[in-house]
Amino acid sequence: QDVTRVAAVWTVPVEQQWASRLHNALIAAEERGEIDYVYSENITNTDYERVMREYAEQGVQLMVGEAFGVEQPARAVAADYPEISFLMGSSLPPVEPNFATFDNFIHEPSYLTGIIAGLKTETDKIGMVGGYAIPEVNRLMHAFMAGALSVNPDATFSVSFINSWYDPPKAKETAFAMVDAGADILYAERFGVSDAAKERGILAIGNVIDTSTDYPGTILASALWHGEPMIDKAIADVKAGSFTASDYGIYAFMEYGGGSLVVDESLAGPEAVAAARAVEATILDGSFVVEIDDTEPTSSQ
Amino acid sequence: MSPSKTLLSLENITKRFGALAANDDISLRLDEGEVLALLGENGAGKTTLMNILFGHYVQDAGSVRVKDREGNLVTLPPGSPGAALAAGIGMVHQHFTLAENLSGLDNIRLGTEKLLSFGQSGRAREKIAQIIAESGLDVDLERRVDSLTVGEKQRVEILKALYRDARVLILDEPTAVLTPQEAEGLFTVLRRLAANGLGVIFISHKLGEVLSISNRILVLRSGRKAGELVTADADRRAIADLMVGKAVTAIDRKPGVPGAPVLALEGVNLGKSGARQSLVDVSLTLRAGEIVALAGVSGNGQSGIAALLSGLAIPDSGLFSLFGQPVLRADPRDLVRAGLARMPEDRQHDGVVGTMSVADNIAIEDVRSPGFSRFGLLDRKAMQERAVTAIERYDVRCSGPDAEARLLSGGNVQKLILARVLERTPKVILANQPTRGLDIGAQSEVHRRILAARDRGAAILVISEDLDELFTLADRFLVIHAGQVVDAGPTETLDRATVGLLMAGHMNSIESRAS
Amino acid sequence: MDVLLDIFGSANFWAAAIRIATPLIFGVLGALLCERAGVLNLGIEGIFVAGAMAGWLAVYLGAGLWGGVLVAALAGATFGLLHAFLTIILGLSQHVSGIGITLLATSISYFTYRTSLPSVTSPPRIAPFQPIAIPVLSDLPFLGPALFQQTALTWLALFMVALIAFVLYRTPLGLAIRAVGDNPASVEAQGLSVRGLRIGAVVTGSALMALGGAFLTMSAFDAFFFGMINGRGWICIALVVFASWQPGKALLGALFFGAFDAFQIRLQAEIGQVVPGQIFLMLPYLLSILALVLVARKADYPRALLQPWTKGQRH
Amino acid sequence: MTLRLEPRANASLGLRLSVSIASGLAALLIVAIPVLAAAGNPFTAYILMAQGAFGSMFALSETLNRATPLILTGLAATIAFRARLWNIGAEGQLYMGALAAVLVGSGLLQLPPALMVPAIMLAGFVAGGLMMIVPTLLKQRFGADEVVITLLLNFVVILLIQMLIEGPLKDPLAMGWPQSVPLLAEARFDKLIPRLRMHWGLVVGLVAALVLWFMVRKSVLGFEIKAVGENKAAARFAGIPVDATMLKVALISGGLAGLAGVSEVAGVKFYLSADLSPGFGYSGIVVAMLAGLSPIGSVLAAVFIAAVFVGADSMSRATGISSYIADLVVALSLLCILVGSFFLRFRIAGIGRRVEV
Ligand SMILES: Nc1ncnc2c1ncn2[C@@H]1O[C@H](COP(=O)(O)OP(=O)(O)OP(=O)(O)O)[C@@H](O)[C@H]1O
Ligand SMILES: Nc1ncnc2c1ncn2[C@@H]1O[C@H](COP(=O)(O)OP(=O)(O)OP(=O)(O)O)[C@@H](O)[C@H]1O
Ligand SMILES: [Mg+2]
Ligand SMILES: [Mg+2]
Repeated sequence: QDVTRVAAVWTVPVEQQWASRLHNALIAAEERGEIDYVYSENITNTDYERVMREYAEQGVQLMVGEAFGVEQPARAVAADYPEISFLMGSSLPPVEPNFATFDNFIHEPSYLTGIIAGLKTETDKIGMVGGYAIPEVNRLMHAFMAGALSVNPDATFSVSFINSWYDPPKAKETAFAMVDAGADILYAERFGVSDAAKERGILAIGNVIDTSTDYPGTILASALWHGEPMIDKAIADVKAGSFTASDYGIYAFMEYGGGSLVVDESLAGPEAVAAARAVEATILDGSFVVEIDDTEPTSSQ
Repeated sequence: MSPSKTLLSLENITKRFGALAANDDISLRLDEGEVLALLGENGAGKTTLMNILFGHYVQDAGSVRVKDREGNLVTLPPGSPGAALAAGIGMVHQHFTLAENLSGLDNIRLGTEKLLSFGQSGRAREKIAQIIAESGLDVDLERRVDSLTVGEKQRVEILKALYRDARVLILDEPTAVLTPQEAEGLFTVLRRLAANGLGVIFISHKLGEVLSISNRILVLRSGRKAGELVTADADRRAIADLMVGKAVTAIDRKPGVPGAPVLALEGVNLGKSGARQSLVDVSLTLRAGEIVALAGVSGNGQSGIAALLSGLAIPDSGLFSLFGQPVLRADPRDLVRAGLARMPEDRQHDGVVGTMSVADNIAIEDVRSPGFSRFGLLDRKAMQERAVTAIERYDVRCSGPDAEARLLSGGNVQKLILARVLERTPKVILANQPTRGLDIGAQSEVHRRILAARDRGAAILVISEDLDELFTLADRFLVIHAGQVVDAGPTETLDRATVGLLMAGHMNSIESRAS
Repeated sequence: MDVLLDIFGSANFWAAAIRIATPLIFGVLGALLCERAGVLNLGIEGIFVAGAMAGWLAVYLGAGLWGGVLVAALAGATFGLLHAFLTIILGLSQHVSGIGITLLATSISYFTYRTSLPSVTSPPRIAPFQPIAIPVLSDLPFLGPALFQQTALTWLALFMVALIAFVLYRTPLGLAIRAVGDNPASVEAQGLSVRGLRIGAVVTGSALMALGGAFLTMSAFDAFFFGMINGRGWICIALVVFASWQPGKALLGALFFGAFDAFQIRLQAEIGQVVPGQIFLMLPYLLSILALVLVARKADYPRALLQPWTKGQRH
Repeated sequence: MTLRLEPRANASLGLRLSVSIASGLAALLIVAIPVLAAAGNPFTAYILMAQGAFGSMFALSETLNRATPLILTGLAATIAFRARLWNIGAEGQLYMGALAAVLVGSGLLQLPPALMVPAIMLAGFVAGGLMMIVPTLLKQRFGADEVVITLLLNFVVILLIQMLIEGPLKDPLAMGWPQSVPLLAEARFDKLIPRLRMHWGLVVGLVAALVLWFMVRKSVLGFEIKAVGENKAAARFAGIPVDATMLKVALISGGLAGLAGVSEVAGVKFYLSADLSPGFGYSGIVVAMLAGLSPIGSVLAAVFIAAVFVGADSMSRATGISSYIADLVVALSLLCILVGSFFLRFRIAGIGRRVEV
């Protein structure tokens, strides 16, 4: 049996940056003919367990999703269906035999984008706009700030959360406010921020997905997350019968190609790029480890 | 059709509401320059007929024909006030049809100009000023309607009709809220307009007005045409008999024997609230075994007195005492327990919960009492039994104790309320408009029960706009005007003219009469 | 204090306030028109979604920006017509119909978006309205720079305020609309159609609400997102009461709201989070409630609001 | 022959049931349009919907599990609307109930389960009730419109919850996720059947429906509520304390919505988060209207709405139709039922045929 049957359960619409990375990887695998892919999007946490069980009853082999709001029920479902492999976004450890976990650990490229931003800022003010202060977001913001401070100790940050995942007009307004307060680089965790940067003719740092073609001349650098290494590994493991309850989060690390830095050299200039690439090398060879800090980031005082 | 003097003709109009035939095969004709009076008891179908003529209601059968500008009688499309207006029909409604958030001027202009235009308030203002000058119906056009008195609102209603240059004017009880003097002013205008060819249909319960203004009288009874008279040949007695369908017998009343005071207001003031007129320094006393009338043009503070005696308000200052005890808080239940019975002015609005059963509505004032409930649970059986006796003893016509109150006719709702309050043998009774809208049989039944209660020793205050009723019942008269109450003295010492003057605010008429 | 001066003294702040206020201006005008005629339209939140989606989709499919505005207005008018049918023709509960319209408009919009664009993985974009400078106005000192940043839709919103105020207070039509919301019998007795006026007001009002949504996807942003209306419609329902059903005050209320939001965003950006951010987000709601409580007694409610009218029935 | 509408005296139970069923069928019929638009086969879709809602023990349990909070919020709307108190704030009251349950049941009290469960239920009831009493008082004292205020309070409450679960109530063991500390084991509702999500909250809902039915039919309070709701002026004239009765209604209505929150947090989720309810409070209004404000009917209506949602959602997965169709089906059902209610109030009569009585 060649084609693995995979189901994904998303709590967000598949356009959402985070889900889209895995969704795209799964679609690519389907197009390669490796899997048969079905999904449900925008599933509330209240309904999450039911949807998992419905897919489980349909006999899928691999289930991908997000257990963040439903850690216990998701594990309960996995326990009830030991023959199915579960690969779930989670803040908690994996559970034997079939509940593997992951998260988007792209703090490494985020650190590198921080270096570039720290070198490029002229006002030493960087604005950061996020959705909600959850660990997933917090750790990337902290890594970014650490990277910037490593090259520019004078850099200051203002951090705002808009309390919504999908309110681009509001994210844009928040970003405008930061520009008005002097920021010349924006960290774009949400849709809407880069739009503000583009309109005001300043630079933005991308996150998770590469939007540089949508905002030419605006996206200075981006920390990308690639779902493919993890998804492809998981599919291969399922096919090989070697899927284990491990932490697949490591496949987001740069070492596995799950995270990468893209930078617009024409905007960043050779020195900044060189500085970032130098640190990138030390990350890749393991001589430098970017710290993971999940606490809520706050503006510099 | 050859050119005639006929302006308007209604042909075989029939209108049903459910099982009730409000208009049954009615025809009428109106000539140029004629004032036709439409008479009939409450519920006889007068307003319904006019509403059909004007297009508010759609008749089940029959047609309305109006003379057009060429002099031909043309049929109006049913249900179109617009068409009626265009044909030159103007109507002054029994119940105000004014937008209270607009000025008098805007209410008059409403619908007279093209919707999608800039409007012509200047020209309208001029024209109305002219009508006011000619008619004497004076009112401040720029004031918002909600700040006008009822009399002023009535004048705006009339101006609305005159403004449109109507050739047929329908006036549905236009004088109900006017003082006799204001009414006389209106009649002057009508006479002049009629002389210029205007046709008028005039509805009123006041026979005197009808006799003085009309040329012809049409009487309706229970939806049918009961007869037609030429005013010059008619007298009060004949009209009344035609209205009721049988000879009207007067009720005979023996004077009461007043006992000790049971209820008193002393120097009471009560502020304005909503449409309620404020009370100014009101003092009055009710004694056991007497019926006291409270006469007045509606809207002069009757509702304030009723609110106090119903337990819905307490005086802002002054004293309200019942059996010598001061009443300190507004609570209907306290008053009911103390032996006060209250009949609301608007029985449909305040008297019954339409969607609850007859049994529920009879028990509603006492549900918390041991008679009808225990441990917070209803004693349905007791409620049912009480309803069965009440229906029988007060002749409430309904399908049974479980019938919804909204399905009862006005008279039967009134009987239901009588049953509710009188079965407790109360010591004080507030009878507010006790027979409004009742047929003559029901009326005398209510009067009989009120007199019986007095003879039993109850103190009774009757509030009514019907002077005949007050003269029939009362031992003593109070008159209210602009929130002030004067004691007019025992019924035997009074006549209608004196009471009318007092109602119009000529407070010194008692002194002048005394001197 | 310096911070406050900085914020209030900057034209960008006022530009932001006007931008944030624009969808609310459309929404509150729409709600005002419906309520002036006596109909509460709780479908507003859903109609915002429908306007945002339909307008955007039309532009995405090539209708052009003004074509999109028209489509959005038509979508709003359609849901308005449904609400009018249920509440004015059938006389059903305005509350329930409104909530039903919100559910329906929202789910239809989401379903249509997903069904017409099944395989998008990042929201497609359109070229939105661009700021336009109105010759004289934009040259005004201080105010000019704030207005200079606004797009045609904001100008349309401001024009609508003037237009609706003019129609309501200066034309026979406005007279009739104000009357029908106070006492339908007054309108019927003067030969006008109660239902016609109400249906017209609800349909037009709903079209305006939809423009509020369209502003979000065609001017404030350039793509449609699920959930992006984020309660803006509900705010308008409160703003109408706050504005005592007057267009001028509605504009002020929306601007006040926009200014408050712009202010709290800036305060967060400039001095960081001194108190939990939610406090700031709560404030507009709490202030609205406070305003409602304060104006309630004096409020000039359209007296016929929520009351169905049936011809030939005793009222 | 012209047709006209005449008000109906009283709709019989049979008529009500047939109108409800006809409305439901009409909704299903209309649903064929979006199904066809998404290139699906409506008949397959109906079968899959039925299977998804009732086709297995699991499906049935899921339907009932989803119906549980809807029964309670439906009852909350039922009692309030009966008194013409327009409570649109059940969503916020639900969260307040859940918040109170978590405050009491996560360590504040140490009680055996037999006491702990009643304690959190009481706390949730009171918290939800207070949340409705405030707007009711504002309405009575200041004439402030309760529709708008209860609606706005929903947003205030959800922000308050967010603030608390990111602040003082935040679970330190939740890896930084904004969620509250969990309920103690003693405070949780047991499952009705092992491995299925159905829990004792369902029983709470059913009992609440029975109690409310009894109250409405048999108690003086029920009598007074009806009088106040149907004709405030007459009730006031008859001496029924209108304001006090309204406050009792507010307490019960808000309290029931609060219980829905308790039920979700103690029966399903075990901790408080800002996504506890996907709009159960708003759906309660739909449930109550669908049931014609009947308490027992609310149970049936809640199950119907839950089944429509769960069935349509499951159907979307089986057919590949976008899962947004589930909400669409619910919305269509509401509007069809609303139109159906018109036929309960009026009958259509042909004028020519009226018999003389
Ligand atoms: N819209 C309606 N629906 C049901 N019944 C109605 C309606 N309009 C009038 N009726 C009934 O029709 C009958 C005639 O009413 P109508 O108003 O014509 O009486 P009226 O002669 O004008 O009485 P009044 O002197 O009290 O004004 C009454 O029994 C009334 O209750
Ligand atoms: N809103 C209504 N709904 C249903 N039926 C009504 C309504 N209003 C009036 N009716 C019916 O119309 C009939 C006449 O009612 P109405 O109150 O006008 O009586 P009436 O002719 O004035 O009698 P009475 O002399 O007893 O007052 C009643 O039998 C009642 O059943
Ligand atoms: Mg009449
Ligand atoms: Mg009558």
